Amino acid sequence: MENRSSVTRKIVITAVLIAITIVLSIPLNLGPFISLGFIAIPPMIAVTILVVPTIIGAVLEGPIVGFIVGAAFGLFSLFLAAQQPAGSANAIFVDPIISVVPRLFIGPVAWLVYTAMKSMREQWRLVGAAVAGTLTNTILVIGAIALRLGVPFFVTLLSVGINVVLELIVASVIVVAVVSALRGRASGAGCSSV
Amino acid sequence: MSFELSRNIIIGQYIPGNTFVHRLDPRAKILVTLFLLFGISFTRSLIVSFVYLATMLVIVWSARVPLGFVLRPFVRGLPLILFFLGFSVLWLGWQEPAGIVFFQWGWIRITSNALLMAVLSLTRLISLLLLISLPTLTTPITQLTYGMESLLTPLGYVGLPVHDIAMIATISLRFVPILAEEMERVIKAQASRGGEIGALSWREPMQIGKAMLPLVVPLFVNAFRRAEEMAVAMEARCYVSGAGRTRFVQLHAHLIDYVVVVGMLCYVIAVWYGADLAFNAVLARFA
Amino acid sequence: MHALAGVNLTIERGEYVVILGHNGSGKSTLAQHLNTLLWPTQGAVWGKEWNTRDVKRTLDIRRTVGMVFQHPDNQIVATVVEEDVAFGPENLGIPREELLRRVDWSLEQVEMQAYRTRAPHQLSGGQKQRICIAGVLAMQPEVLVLDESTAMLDPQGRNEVLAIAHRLNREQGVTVVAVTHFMREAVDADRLIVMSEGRIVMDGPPRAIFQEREQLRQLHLDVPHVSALAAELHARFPGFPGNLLTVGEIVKEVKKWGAQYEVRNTQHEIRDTDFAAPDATRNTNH
Amino acid sequence: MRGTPLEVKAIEDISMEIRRGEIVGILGHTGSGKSTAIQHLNVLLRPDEGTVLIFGQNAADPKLDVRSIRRRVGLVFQLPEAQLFEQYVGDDVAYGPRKLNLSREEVRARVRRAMEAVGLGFEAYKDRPTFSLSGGQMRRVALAGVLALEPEVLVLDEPTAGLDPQARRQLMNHILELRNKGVTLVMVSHNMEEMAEICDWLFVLAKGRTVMAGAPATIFGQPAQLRELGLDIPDVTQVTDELVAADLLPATTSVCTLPQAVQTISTLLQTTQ
Repeated sequence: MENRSSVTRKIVITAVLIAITIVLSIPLNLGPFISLGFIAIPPMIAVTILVVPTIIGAVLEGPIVGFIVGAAFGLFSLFLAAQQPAGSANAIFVDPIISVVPRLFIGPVAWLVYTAMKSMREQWRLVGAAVAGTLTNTILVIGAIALRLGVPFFVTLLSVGINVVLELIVASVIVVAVVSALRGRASGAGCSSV
Repeated sequence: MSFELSRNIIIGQYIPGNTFVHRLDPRAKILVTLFLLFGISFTRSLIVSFVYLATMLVIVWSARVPLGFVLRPFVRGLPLILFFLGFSVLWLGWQEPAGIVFFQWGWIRITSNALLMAVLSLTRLISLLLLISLPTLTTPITQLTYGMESLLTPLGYVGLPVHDIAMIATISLRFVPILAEEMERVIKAQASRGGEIGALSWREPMQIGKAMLPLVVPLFVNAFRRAEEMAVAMEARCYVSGAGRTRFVQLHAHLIDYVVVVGMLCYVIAVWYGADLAFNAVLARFA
Repeated sequence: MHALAGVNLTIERGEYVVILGHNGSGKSTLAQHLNTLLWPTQGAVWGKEWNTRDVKRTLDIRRTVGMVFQHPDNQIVATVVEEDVAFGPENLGIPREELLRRVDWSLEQVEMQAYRTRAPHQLSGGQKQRICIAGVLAMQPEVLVLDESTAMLDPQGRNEVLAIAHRLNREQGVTVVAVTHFMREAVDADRLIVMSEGRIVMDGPPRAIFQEREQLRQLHLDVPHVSALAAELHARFPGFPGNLLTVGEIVKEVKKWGAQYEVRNTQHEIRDTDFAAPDATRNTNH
Repeated sequence: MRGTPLEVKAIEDISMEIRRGEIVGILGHTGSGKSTAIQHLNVLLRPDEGTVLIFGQNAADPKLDVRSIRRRVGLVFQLPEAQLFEQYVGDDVAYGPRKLNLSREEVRARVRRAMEAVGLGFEAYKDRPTFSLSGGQMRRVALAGVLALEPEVLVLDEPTAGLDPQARRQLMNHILELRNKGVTLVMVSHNMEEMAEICDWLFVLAKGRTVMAGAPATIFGQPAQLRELGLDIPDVTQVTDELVAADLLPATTSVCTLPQAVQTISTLLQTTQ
């Protein structure tokens, strides 16, 4: 009975993931939620999940969708850096080498890891993709800052600090929950904890 | 805590105006932006980067965009930028003690080369900031997407799905206000169920993921449901990816647009090769 | 499990058909077969002389049978009203001059010319749904399928959309197939089809079908209040016709009775005895 | 938004009083300020001007314990199924109670009561994956999620929108049962016939103002005014309205439900025979 071109679907899903990326960075200023996708709790916690739509795109729809969403994410953070009120943006990101180029790799890397872990349990594959995608973003952005501003790699890494670990955890939790919800089935316990 | 989110989300921050820059064809703006982006990003000459900064200031002035407004994000980001650049100066000075040494204390060494690098980075950042904010300040975002589609058209002949990319851009812009409203509703609904989203403490960092789930999961689930429906609706309206579509919107380039594009291309090339030469010539004459 | 089984249906040119049924009754599945969004596993669907299985004819069928869905927000593609109306004909490769003409014409048909440069998210639900209809009209279809297009609208929006559908049916000769679960929308239709569990269980003019109250009740469907009122009155006064559909018909019939028996003379009596004054005080029952 | 040119005054002058144990209906077409008004009832919004008193407490008071108010006044948004997020039905319903620091047993008991109140068997549904349910079932889960807070007042925005008649009736029955348990109900709906049938008191809003208030009989006794406000008048009211206009019925006639209409017109027809 099905008669649906998968290309149209892919186009719309890509568009929606880009829209989510944008919505996640609309300034909210509700307590620690600087925006829905960026939590900052003084003195030292700052966690962003803007990579999540890119990772989910790559996992569900493949590397090309992941690449496009990542590219749009990069372009958006490029423009956001020059705009105000820019919630989570940072003026350093007006340099496309820092803001756009690293983001192109998130989707493909996440997809590669997800595909490579084929034999493992679905949940671990998702965690793997989330970790790989998030790390790709962090490492490449820090690398680009080193390249463009001459800041040594470890200094930036130190300034990002514990947040890298937090971001990995948060991204994994959200990717697993969202993908299971989208597939209409639950992952994990198999029953509620009530 | 109360919730008053912006209902009219505006992407890009177009300031209507009627200057020469505003009136330019979006394609011309995109091309010029790309030329300048290339020039500013890849120069390693301090002189050239100053020339570009001056160029950008002239363009911003001619677009009647208040400079203070454009520079505000930079001012806010300045502490971090200075922090980074400070480190980079120390690092360079320690690594390669070239140039004149201005100051030395133990291993801390500030050299002229390192300082020049820092100044170059700073100028480049300011120029890029001005450059990146200009198109969105002087052009409605939809015009930019039409411009992008039109410019990419030639790449369609080598297999790039130009129409699909344009479609993605349009639909994502269409979805932003819808999803923003949905986000607002979800936040309020969870608040009425006792979820207080302001109640996170830095002592429990592991709670962050859990606190985000009630807000983020519905956003994705609803967005995907909408996506599935829109895909069906598009096919019902005869959308076939890659098929020959006509376009309702048409852009009209004028002579002036061509002149600007060609002129700026020549300018970038000239600056690239000429600025240092000219500077040295002037220097030689005064020396 | 089959979503549809044993459905045999011919829709004539120029008809206004309402398909009624519960969620899961197969009514939307049936509608989506009409323009090849779905294909039958057995049997065939024909649009004009085209079998919907014939892939070469897919676009011909889809431009002939235009569909409007439930959520307007999920069908409007462009960020400007007029560009969205142009989306269908753009896909068909219509030359630009013709495109402009069609956009003007379609917006005029749904009375939305004044909003042509607006962004869709600034419009009301009813207005958005009218834009969706305009988007379909711009492909110049012969059939308009409204797949629960009024379900999410407020009464005002619903009336706007229905008025346009009826006008297109009447003035432009567009065949309308409206899928809905609002019984009231069936009142003005030429033909009413009731579906249950993937089958057509009733098919005929609304007046006849609303008579079958017992069968409708078994299907858990509501009879519109006007029809129910007529039937109730018919049960008490056998002379009162039980097959009335509209407010106007009932009023006319009651007036006829009134005129017959010179009601004016007895009016005083009615006022004093039979009508309790509305209970205007609060909390009397708690 | 405040102080910007985009600022819109959604509410001009609304005054209403909701009494314990009543079913209160709020009518008005889209943009009349209904949804904004009900968000004041559990302090999701606070008034810039005027006063909102909730259980006698002033909503503008910055020291107000907002969470306790939200616990006592449950607000169910339009299409609430769009707000589910947990993988299992039981966990989603338990989200609210868990925020209240209750014991495990108490959470469990509340989840059970809430699910059963909307006709979802606790054992049968608690371990179902949330996103595999049908739309109607998901709506009931969402309603249970608010009921699990055991609110004294339940505010519902278009609870039956988009449902088919059968599901609509089922859900309405579950909601009306709550009233017997002493819950005060505030309902926003476009369905005039439904509102006329179940409500004790109605408020009609237009352009951010309360323009009418009264028992359903009073409100539907003024069909001309309702029509002017662009509201959908029940068909049976239209019938009697036209009969009043034709001098067949007295001007004080007020009909808004089917049984009332049958009664009134039967009497009329009887007297003519």
